[in-house]
Amino acid sequence: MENAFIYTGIFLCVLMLLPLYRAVFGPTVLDRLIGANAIGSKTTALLIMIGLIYQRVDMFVDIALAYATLNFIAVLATSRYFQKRKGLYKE
Amino acid sequence: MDAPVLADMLDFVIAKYNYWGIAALMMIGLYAMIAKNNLVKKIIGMNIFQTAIILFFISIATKWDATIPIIIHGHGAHAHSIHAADYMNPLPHVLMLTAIVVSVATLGVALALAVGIFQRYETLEEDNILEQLKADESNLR
Amino acid sequence: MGVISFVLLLGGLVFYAGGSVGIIRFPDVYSRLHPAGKLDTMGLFMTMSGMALYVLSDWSISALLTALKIMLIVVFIFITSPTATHAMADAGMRAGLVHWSRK
Amino acid sequence: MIWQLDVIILTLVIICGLAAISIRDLLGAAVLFSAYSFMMCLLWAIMGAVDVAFTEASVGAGVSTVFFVAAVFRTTRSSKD
Amino acid sequence: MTDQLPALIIISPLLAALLANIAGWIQKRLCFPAAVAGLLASFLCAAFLMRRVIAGGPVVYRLAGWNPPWGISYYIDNLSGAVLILVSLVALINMLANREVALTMFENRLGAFYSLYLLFVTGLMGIVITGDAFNLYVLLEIASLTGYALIGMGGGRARISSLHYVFMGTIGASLYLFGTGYLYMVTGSLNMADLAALLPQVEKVSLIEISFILCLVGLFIKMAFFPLHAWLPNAYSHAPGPSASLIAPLTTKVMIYVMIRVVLSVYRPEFVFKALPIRDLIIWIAVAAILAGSVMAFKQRRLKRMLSYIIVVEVAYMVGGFWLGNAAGMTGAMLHLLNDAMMTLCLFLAAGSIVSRVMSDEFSYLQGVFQKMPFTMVAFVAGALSVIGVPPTCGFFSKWYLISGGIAAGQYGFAAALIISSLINALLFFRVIEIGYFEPFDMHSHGAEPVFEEASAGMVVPLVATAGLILAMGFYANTLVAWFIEPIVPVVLAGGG
Amino acid sequence: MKRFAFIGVLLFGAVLLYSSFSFPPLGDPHAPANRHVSDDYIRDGMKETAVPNLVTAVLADYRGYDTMFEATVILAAGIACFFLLRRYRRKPAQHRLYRHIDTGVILIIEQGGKEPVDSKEFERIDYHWVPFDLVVNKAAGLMVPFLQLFALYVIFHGHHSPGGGFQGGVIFGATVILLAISRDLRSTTRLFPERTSAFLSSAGLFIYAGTGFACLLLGSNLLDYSALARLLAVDPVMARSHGILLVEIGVGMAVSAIMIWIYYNLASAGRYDEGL
Amino acid sequence: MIGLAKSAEWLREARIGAKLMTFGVCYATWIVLSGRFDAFHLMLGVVSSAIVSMTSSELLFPDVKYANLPRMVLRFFLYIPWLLYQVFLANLHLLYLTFHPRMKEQIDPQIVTFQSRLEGDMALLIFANSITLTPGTVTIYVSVLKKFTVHAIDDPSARALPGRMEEKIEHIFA
Repeated sequence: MENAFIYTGIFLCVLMLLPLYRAVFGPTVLDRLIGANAIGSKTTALLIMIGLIYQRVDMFVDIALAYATLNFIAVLATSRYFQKRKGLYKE
Repeated sequence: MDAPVLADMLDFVIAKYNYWGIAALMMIGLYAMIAKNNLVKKIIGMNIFQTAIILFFISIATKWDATIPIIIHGHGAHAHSIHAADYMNPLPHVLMLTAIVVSVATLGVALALAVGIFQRYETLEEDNILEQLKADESNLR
Repeated sequence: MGVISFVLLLGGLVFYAGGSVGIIRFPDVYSRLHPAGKLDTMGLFMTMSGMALYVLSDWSISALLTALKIMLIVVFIFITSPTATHAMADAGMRAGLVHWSRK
Repeated sequence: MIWQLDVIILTLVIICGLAAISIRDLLGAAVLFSAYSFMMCLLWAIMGAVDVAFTEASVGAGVSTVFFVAAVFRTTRSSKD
Repeated sequence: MTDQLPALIIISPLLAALLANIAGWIQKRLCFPAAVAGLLASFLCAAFLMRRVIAGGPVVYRLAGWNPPWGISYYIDNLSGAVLILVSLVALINMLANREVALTMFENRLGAFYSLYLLFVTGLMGIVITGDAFNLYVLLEIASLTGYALIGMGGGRARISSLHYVFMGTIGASLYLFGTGYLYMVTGSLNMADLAALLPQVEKVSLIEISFILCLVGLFIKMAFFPLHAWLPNAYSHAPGPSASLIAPLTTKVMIYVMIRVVLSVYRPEFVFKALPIRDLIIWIAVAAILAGSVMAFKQRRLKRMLSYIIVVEVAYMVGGFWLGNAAGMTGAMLHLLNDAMMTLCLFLAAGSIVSRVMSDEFSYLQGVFQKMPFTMVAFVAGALSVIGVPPTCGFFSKWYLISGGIAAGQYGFAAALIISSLINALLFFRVIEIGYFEPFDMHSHGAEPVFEEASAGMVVPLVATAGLILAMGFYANTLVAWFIEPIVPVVLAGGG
Repeated sequence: MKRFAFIGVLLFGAVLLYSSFSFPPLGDPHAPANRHVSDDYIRDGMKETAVPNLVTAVLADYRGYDTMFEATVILAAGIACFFLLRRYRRKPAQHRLYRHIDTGVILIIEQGGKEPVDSKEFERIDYHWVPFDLVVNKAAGLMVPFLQLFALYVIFHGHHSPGGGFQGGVIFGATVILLAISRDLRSTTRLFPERTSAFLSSAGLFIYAGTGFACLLLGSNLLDYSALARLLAVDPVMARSHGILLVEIGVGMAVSAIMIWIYYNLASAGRYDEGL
Repeated sequence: MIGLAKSAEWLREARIGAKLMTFGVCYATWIVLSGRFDAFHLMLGVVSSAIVSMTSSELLFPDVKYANLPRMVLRFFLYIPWLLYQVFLANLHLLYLTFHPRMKEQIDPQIVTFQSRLEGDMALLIFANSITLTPGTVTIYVSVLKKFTVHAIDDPSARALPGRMEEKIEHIFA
C-alpha cells in the first residue's frame, strides 16, 4: 500500500503543474489565486499521504489541518484587496 | 556509455540534486535582490534567499530510511534502546525553526520600511526614488 | 477495507485531475471557479476519506482519533472552500470583470 | 525521505520562485510567493522536518502572505520589472 | 552569585527592554530609569566579570546546565570582556547624553525607542559573549533588526537607506549562516571551541575554505569593508541623532570583533594565515579602502556624512591591521577597536549636539559654532585629534602599533596608507575647525544672526566625560594592552612573513 | 547593472556547484553532521527531558537560549513595525461615513458636522467600504473559535507532536487577522486593542525570560529548568518537561500578539483607521 | 426575589448559555484533537476551552433559541448526506463538462439573481455554501435583503435555482 501512496503522491505532484501553469501565466490575479488555491488543496492531501508513507500520520495531520484552514485567510485577504481597490489588470 | 557508469551517474545525481536545487534558488534570490528595481520584488528575493539556506540545512539533516524526529511510543521509550540512525537529525530542524522566525521578522520590518517609503515618495521603484532624492538635494542647495 | 480506501483514493485522483484540467480549460475566472471550488473539494473529500479508512484498518483508539482528525480537515474544508470560492467570485464582480459568454 | 516526490517538488519550487520574481504585478507576485511557500512546506515535510514544515505552513499560508497583501494594499501594485 | 555574572550581563538589559516597552504604555517617565538601570546593571556585571577574567583566565558559562557541545555556552576571555564593558559603557553614556533629544524626538513611542535601544545593546553583547556559532547568527539578527528600525526613524532618506541596509545586512547574515552550515556539515558541531578542535581532523579542506570565505564575506558586508560599504554612509548620516551615536560606534566594531573571534577561536590562525592565500589580497583591499575612503570623506560637505566615511576608513585600518598577522598588527587592531568606539562616540555625540542646536550639519552652517558651543567643540576637537592620531590621545597608540606592525610584516604600502590617511584626516578636521573657529558668521548667505547656544548640561557632561575617557585611554594604553589584549594575541604566529 | 548582477550570481552559483561535489551524499546517516552531537540528542533526549518530540526538546531546553532570542527577534520586529509606521498626528479626514444599520443608508458627514453616536443604529464605515458580506463574515466567525482552540492545542502539545509555541502563536494571531479581514479593522481593534498586543508581547517574553531567571534565582544556571523541581514538586526530568511547557506558552503569547500588531500597523499604514 | 431576577438578567447579559455551549463544543473538539487522556492534558483542555469560550462565544452562537437547538442539529445532520449526494452529482456533471472535447459549446455562463425566503444568518450561510458546492453554480453575493446573485455555468443549473435545497434548509431551521 505504501507504494500506492507514493504513486498517488507522484501523480498529485505532476497534477500540480496544471494549476501552477494557471498561477504563473494566468491573465488576472484572480486566476493566479485560483491556481494557488488549487495547489493548496492538493498540498493538504499530499501532506497526509506523506504521513502515511512515513507511517506516522498522527504527526502530519496537524500540519494538514493548519494548512487547510490557514490557506483560507490568504485567499480572503487577496480578494478583499479587489473589493477595496478596483481593477483586475494593472492599475 | 555502459550500464555501470550510468548507474553511478544516477547515484551521483540522487546524492546531490538537492544541493543543485538550493544553488538555483540562491541564485534566483540573489539576482532578485541585486538586479530588480522594485522594492517589494527585492523583499521577495530576500525571502527566497533565506529559504534556500533553510533548505540547505534541512538537506543536511536527512537520513535515508529514517523517520521524523519524534520518538515512537512516547513514554515507554526507556524500555528499548533508541538507534540514532532511525531518526532524522533534530538539530538542524531546531536551527531552521529559528531561521524561519528570523526571516518572518525581517520580512515584517522590510515591508514596514517599504510602506513608509511609499508614503513619502509615492513609488516603489528604486530609480524613481533616487531621482526624487537627487531633485530634493538640488533644491536644498 | 484496503480495497475500499484504494477505490476512494483513485476516485479522488480522478476528481483532482478533473479540477486541474478544468482550471486550464475553462474560459474565464468565473467558470474556472467551478472546477477549482467543487472538483478539488470533492477530490479532497474522497482522498481524505480513503486515507482515513486506511488508517482505521488497524484498529485502535489512537487510529480512530487520527481518522476523526482527518475527517475534521474535511469538515473545515467544506466550510472554507465554498467561502473562498465565493470571496473570489465576489472580488471579480466588484473589480468589474465581465463573465465570458458564448456570444 | 522520498526522493521521487522531492525531485518533482524541487522543480516546481524553482519554477515558482522564478515566476514570483519575474511577474510585473506585485499582487500576483505575492500570490505566487504563497504558492512557493506551500511547496517549500511540502518539501520539508518530505524530508521529515515536521516542525519546520508546520512553521512554514502556518507562517507562509497564514501571515506572510497577508503581510505581503497588506503591504501591497498600502503601496502600489504595478512594478516596472 | 558571582558564578551567574555572565548570564546577568545579558538578561538585565533584556528584562529592562521588556519593562521599557510596557512602561511606554503606562507611564512614559518610567522608561528612562528602567533603561538606565538595565544598562548600569549590565555594565557593573561586566566590570566585575572582567576582574575575574583578568585574575583567573577565561570563563565558560554553561547555559541551561548542559555541557558545551550539547548546550550553548558563553565564553569570556580578556578581549571579549573588554568589548562587553565597552559596549555597555558606550550605550550608557549615549543614553544619558540623549535623554532630552529622545524625549522630544519620539514623544509617543518613547517606550518603543528605549526597548529597541536595549534590545540592540543586548544583541551586541550577546554576540560578544556567546561561544556558539549559530547563536551568534540569531543575536546578529537581533542587533540588525533593531538597528534597521532605529535608523529608519530619521527624516529625509533615512527609510530608503535603512531598507538598503536591510538588504545588505540580510545578505551578510545569510552568508554567515551559510558558512556556518558548511562547518556544521563537515564537523557536526556548532560550539566554537568544539569546532576548533574538530576542524583540523576534517579531510575535505576545500569545504572549510569555502565556508571561511562565505563567513568572511558576510562579516565584511556587515562591517562595511570597502567594496561592500555602500550601505553605511547613507544609513549613518541620515539616522536620527540618538540612534546614530549608538549604532555608529558599536556595530562595525562588534563585527570586527566577531571576525577576530572567528579567525582566532574557530578556524585557528594557523589555518587562516598559512593555508589560505588571501592575506595579501585583503591587505591590499584595505589599503585601497583607506585611500578611497579618505578621498570620499574629503568630498563631503556635511559633518555626519564625513564622519561615516571616516568609519569606513577606520574599519579598513582594523581589518588590514588584523590581517597583517603579526603580534603588533593584531594588538594594534584590537586596541584600535576599543579606541575607535570611544572616539566615534565622541564625534557622533558632538555632531548630534551640534545638530540639535544648529539644526543642520552642513559645513557652511557651522560658522561661529566655537563661540556659542565651547564645551561641545572642545570634546569634538579631542575626538578629532584622536582620529588623526596626535600623541596624548588614544588614537595615537593604536596607530603606532598598526604602523609598526605593517613595517614588521613588510607591508610598506599599508603603513604608508595609514600615514597618508592620517594627514588627510588632519586636513578634514582642520577644515571643520577652521570654519567653526575662525570664520565669522556670514550674514549674507544665512540671513539672521545665529540663535543657537550651548547644548544642555545633560548632553555636555557625558560628552566631556567621553573626551576625558579618550585621553585616559591614551594615558593608560599600556595597561589596556597588558590587561585585555596581550593574553589573547596568539603566541605562535608567522611573525614577519 | 543587470548584466553585472547576472555574472556575479552565476559566479556564486559556480562556487556552490563546485563545493557541492565534495559534499557528503544526501541522506547519509554516517555523514559527520549526523554523528557528533545529534546522536546524543536522539539517544538521550527522551531520557533527559521526558519530551518525545526531540525538536521541541532541543529547541526549548538544550538550545533554549537560542529560542529566547528567537522570540526576542519577533518582539524586536513587532516593536520596529510600530516604531516605524505608527502615526499619531493625522490630518483630520475630509468627511466621515456612517451607515444606518437597518436601512443601509450612508451618511456623509463633512468635517465639523455633527456626528452621530457610534451606537446600535449607526456604525462608522471605511472610506473604501465593502458592503456587509454575510457569507465571509459568518464563515469566518464559525472558523475562528475552532482555529483558536487548535492554536491552543498546538501550543500545549508541542511535546508529543509537531508544533509548539511559535506555530500555535502564529495560528492564534492569524485568527484575529482573519477577523480583521472579514469584518473591519476598527471593530477588531476594539476587541483586541493595540495596547493589549503591546502588553502581551512583552508579557510573553517576560514569562520566558522570567522562567529562566527563576532558575537562576533558585541556584542553577540560566534556563536550567531542572531547578524548578523544588517549586513544582516533581523530579528534575519532569521539571524540564514542565519548564518547556511554560516557555512555550510564553512564546505563543508573544508571537500571537506580535503577529496581530504587525498586521495592524502594516494594513493601516500606522493610522489604525482602515484595514485590508 | 429581586436578587433572583437580577441574577437571571445577569445570566442573559453574560450569555452564560452560549458560553457553556461553546465550551462543550470546544471540549469535544479538544478530545478529538488531543488524543491523550491523562489528567494533565484533560485539564489543559478545560483551560483552553474556557479561554476560547470567553473570547469568542459570540462568534459561534450569536443568538440562539436554545429550545430548538437539538432538533436543528439533528436535522442538519440528516441534511448532510443529501448534500453530499448532490455534490457528488454536481461533480460528475462538471467532470463531464471538463473533459468534453467541445466544452465551450456545452457551457453557457450566466448570472442569475433571485430572492430567498430563508431567515437567519446561519440558514443563509448554509444555503450559500450549498449553492456553491452543488450543480454548476457559484454564489457571488448575498445582500442583506437576502437577494442572491449566482453565477451558473449552464442553462439547466441556472433554471434549477433556488430549487429543493432551499426547502430543505428551511425545514432545518423551522
